[in-house]
Amino acid sequence: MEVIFSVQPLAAVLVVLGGAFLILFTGEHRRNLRETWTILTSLILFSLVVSLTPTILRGGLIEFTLIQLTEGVALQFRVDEFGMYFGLLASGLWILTSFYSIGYVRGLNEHGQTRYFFNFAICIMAAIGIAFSANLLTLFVFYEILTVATYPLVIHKETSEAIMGGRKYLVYTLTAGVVILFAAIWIYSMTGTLDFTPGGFVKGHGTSTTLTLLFFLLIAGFGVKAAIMPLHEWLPTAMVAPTPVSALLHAVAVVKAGVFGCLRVILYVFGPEVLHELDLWLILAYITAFTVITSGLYALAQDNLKRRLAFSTINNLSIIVMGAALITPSAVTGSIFHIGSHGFMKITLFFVAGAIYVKTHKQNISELDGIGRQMPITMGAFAIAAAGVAGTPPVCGFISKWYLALGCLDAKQIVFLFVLLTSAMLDIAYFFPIIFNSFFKKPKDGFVLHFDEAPMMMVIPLSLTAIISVVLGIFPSAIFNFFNLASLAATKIFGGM
Amino acid sequence: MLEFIVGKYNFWIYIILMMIGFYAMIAKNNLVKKIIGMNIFQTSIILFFISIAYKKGGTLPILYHAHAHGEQAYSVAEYINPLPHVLMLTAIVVMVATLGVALAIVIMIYRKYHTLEEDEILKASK
Amino acid sequence: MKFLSLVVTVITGAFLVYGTIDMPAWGDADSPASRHVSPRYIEKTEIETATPNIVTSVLADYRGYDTLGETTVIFTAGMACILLLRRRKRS
Amino acid sequence: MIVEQSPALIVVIPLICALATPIVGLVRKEWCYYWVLLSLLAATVFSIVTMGRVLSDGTIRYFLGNWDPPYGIEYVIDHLNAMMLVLITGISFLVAFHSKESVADEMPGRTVFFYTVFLLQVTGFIGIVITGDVFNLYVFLEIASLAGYALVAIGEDGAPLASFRYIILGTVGACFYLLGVGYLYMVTGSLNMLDLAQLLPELYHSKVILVAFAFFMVGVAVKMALFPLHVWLPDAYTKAPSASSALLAPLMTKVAAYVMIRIMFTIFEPCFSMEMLPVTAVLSWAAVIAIVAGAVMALAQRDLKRMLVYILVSEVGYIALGVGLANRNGLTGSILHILNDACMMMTLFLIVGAIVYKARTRTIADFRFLHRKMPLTMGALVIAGLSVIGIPPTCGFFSKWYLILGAVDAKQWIFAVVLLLSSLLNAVLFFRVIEYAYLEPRAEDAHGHDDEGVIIRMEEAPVTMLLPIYAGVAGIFLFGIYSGEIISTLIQYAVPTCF
Repeated sequence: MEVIFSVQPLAAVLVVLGGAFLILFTGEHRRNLRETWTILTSLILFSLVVSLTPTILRGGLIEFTLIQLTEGVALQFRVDEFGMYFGLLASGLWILTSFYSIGYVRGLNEHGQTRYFFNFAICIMAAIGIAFSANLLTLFVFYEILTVATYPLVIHKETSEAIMGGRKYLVYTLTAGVVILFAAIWIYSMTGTLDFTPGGFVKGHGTSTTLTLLFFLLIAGFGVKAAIMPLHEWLPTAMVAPTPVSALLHAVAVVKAGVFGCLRVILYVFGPEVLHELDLWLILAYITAFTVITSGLYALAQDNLKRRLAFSTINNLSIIVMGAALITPSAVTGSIFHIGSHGFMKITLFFVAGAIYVKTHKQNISELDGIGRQMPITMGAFAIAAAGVAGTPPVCGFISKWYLALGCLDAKQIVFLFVLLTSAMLDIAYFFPIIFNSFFKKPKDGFVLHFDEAPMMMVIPLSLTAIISVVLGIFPSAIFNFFNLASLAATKIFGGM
Repeated sequence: MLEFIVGKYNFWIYIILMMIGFYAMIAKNNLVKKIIGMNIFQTSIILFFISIAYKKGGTLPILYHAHAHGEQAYSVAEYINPLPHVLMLTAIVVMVATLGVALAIVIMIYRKYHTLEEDEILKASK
Repeated sequence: MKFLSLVVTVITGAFLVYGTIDMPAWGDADSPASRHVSPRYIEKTEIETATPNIVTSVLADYRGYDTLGETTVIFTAGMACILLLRRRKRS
Repeated sequence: MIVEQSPALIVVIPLICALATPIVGLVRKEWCYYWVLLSLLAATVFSIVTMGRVLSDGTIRYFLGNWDPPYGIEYVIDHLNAMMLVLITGISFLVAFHSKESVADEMPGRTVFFYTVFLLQVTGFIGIVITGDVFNLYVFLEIASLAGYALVAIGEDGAPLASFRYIILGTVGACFYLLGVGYLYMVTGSLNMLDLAQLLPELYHSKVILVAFAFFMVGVAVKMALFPLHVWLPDAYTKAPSASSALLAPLMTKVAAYVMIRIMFTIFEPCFSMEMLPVTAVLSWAAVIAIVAGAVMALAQRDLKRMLVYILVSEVGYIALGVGLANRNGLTGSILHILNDACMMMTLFLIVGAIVYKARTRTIADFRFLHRKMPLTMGALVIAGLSVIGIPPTCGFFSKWYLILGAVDAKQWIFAVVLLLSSLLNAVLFFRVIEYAYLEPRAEDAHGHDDEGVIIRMEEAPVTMLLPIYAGVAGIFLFGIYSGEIISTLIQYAVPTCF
């Protein structure tokens, strides 16, 4: 295997860090300059990340050891297919989110914009760091940075509701961090290494009880951010945050970091063999299947659009983890691909929610009747993305669900196939009314019936993400080889079997 | 047993002194009494060190017939151990210094509260 | 509180008594304390420091650095007293 | 030539400069500040030079007055105290740098003597750390203590009483230490640490040694403020002036912890400390209670400085726990935490000093809008707070990493869980402060604009305060990121080989 030692992964992280501080020091008084930094940084970051792709597609790895932290564990970056995939997703979506954010915060004339953009950049830095981490400790370092940097975003509105949401968020995520730390230290004490290896590295260490305990500690730790039930409580509460934050939280950085962590644990720490040996995969699959169904039902009951989207996110995240837990090549491919496809679709949905809010100050679904006539582009994007989440071809959600379904069959677990189908039904059940009502129902008072869209800064990003979702659905590898990366990662993991 | 008790009687005295001082330091209410306890404590330590130095039949550690230009050999058993004495000279000075600072602080307290009883000071400062 | 202090004191005392059991006999010229380092002071002080008073020679020469510390202690105490007790001049 | 003498110069420079400070003050009061800075800078340079020598040539033994060791006094500088020396001189330099305005503000008319005692305090710390002789250590311990009593007593209203209690307990601690020295001397006849280390193994069964060891430990634990002997600390450090507490809080406890490590692992063999007595168990449990009790007490405080002081009690618990675990990772974590905690505590106390100087309050509830008034200071507070919580890549995380690793290695699950739990408690503590300082609660659905409400002008602390604070912040990150380097170049030599 080709391993290239290059400073690029570190550079990617440092670029964002530098950008963040430029934003901080430029400050409130020179808004345009500050926003320039955001855009510039996101573009540089994206091109840096893209420049790494060819090597990875050739099957190589890119490594950079920053500094030795302790025997056998370094602050080390290693870009593999899976990390590359997540890195591309995060950096790519950041560009769109940046444009959208600028439209959003200016549209609402929010307070504390500098703090907002600064923390946003730090979040992305952390997400990139997480993507490129070579070992559990490095991942944990960035994971905790992410936790802390998200806090100011959650409490951004500084209402008492936001503060409570922030506290809840901190309680959940910091406790999770502590749990991960404990498990990581235990594993290090047992094996003397924390390096991610495709197919796992804990095999042959520790008793089965210890391994089971460690597995669930780690899954519980990462599961908090991935909002696996019953650890999901914080996520709907954190919906008080501004919409681009929710978009970032849900589609890209935070929850995906949790899912990314779960997948790293399942596939790169424990690995298929250990999980099969101890039957852990089945337990995890059942837990996540439970979450899939329950969160779908919860979503039905929500009237607040963002809360409904939040439960839909919980639903999809659990599908991803469930796919990984099935540990068959196609299920893992589908699950990894779903990280990206869900990212694009869900960010579209949140962008739409934000656009509606900026334009009409409406948050509840019951108030949205007829809005499709006022904001056709926005609601059109919403329809595409919602269909995609439900798994309708040709939107990209279909591809991931297809592979996941194949994986269920491979694993000879028909139950999970039914879970997938049920969840798709639920998706339709909670999205379809919105689409239908917004276009065909008679609008209530207060709607302008002619065309009146949200600012272009918001409409363009959300249309773009909707378009990307469709393109990915038709040509899964068209954009930066998303699908190739996912299947390559799966191949490597199962290479040993 | 008796030999044990009689043979180490100065250690017993030191322990008793130490206990008296220690008790006064932590239990007395009056600040000056505490300081007195502190001094008793430190004195007991001096007694202890000096006891270590003692040799039966030994004399003060000052050479007699000195300045014989090094030709004379001195018998170690003749002189008591000088080192603990030196240490205690230093310790006494440290003691005095501590006493000084403690008294200075007591004066500060007195200037402010016009009393030296700890409970009254606590009452006044609340 | 007084009772607690008494208990602490008695425990400390009892511990000290316990330690006394293994102590070398009092006044023993052969005890380790008199054998290891101190003989040199007695035997060599005249040659090495030309001072008949052994305590002086140890204080000021062999362990002179302790004495430097000792004077520093006094200086510290003096400075501390001035710092604490000096009343501000009315100006 | 001068490099040869560098160990002595580290002590002598601050000492001589302390003697000269009143004279400098006679000429010009304002010069004292620069004089102190200059001397501490020189001491820092020499301690770095000394550390360089230790790193290249190994342990330095420096015979004072050229008398060979068991007879005279020697300095022994190995990797552990080379690190401590740099730490002490560096931190005291930064604290002195910070103190310019706050000393003039809090102790008008007393600057000259304050700086004299300040330098003597530093001399005391250096003397304790550098010496290789148990009695000499006592002498310098007393210098440091006396200076400390004075530095505390000049503080606010209740300070003299707090200082008086500190004197009583501190003297008990020092006297216990002295008793320990006496008992060791009685059965070995030596005062030199390395000599003692050779003589003692034959005598481990002796009850005298046992008593000596116990008295050493109790005495040092008082100075270190290890639970339950911490009672003097909260009042004393809260009521001391900002400059004093910023010097004492990071260093006094750490120096005492250093002495404890020396006693347990240099003078006595680790096996004695671990096997002959249940010391390690007692120590770890006391530490665990300290960690929890300190954090819980801190929760109850409304005064930022008092909260920090209780956090200090809890941090001392970490250090003691690492020592008590008595394995390689635990002790590594403990020594690393001496370094990290000194850095964090210095930064935090300097920040309190800056807040007191500018905002005239320490009550957390009064911190509203402080992030607009003093954005840089509050930014530093956030970072230092994150480090105390143990968020990577700040240094607090890495010492916790090793400590928990040590606990897991020792299969002491309770300790590991307590360490983790305490991070959460610390998180509650600091996010509470951050909420007060950063958030401006507003009505539901009100979209705040920047010009809404009170207009707060920026009133940042002076540069002399900000520079040391940010040096501390830099330290927090550097010690964190380079913790692996620090361990492989310094700390691993300080851990006994038998671990």
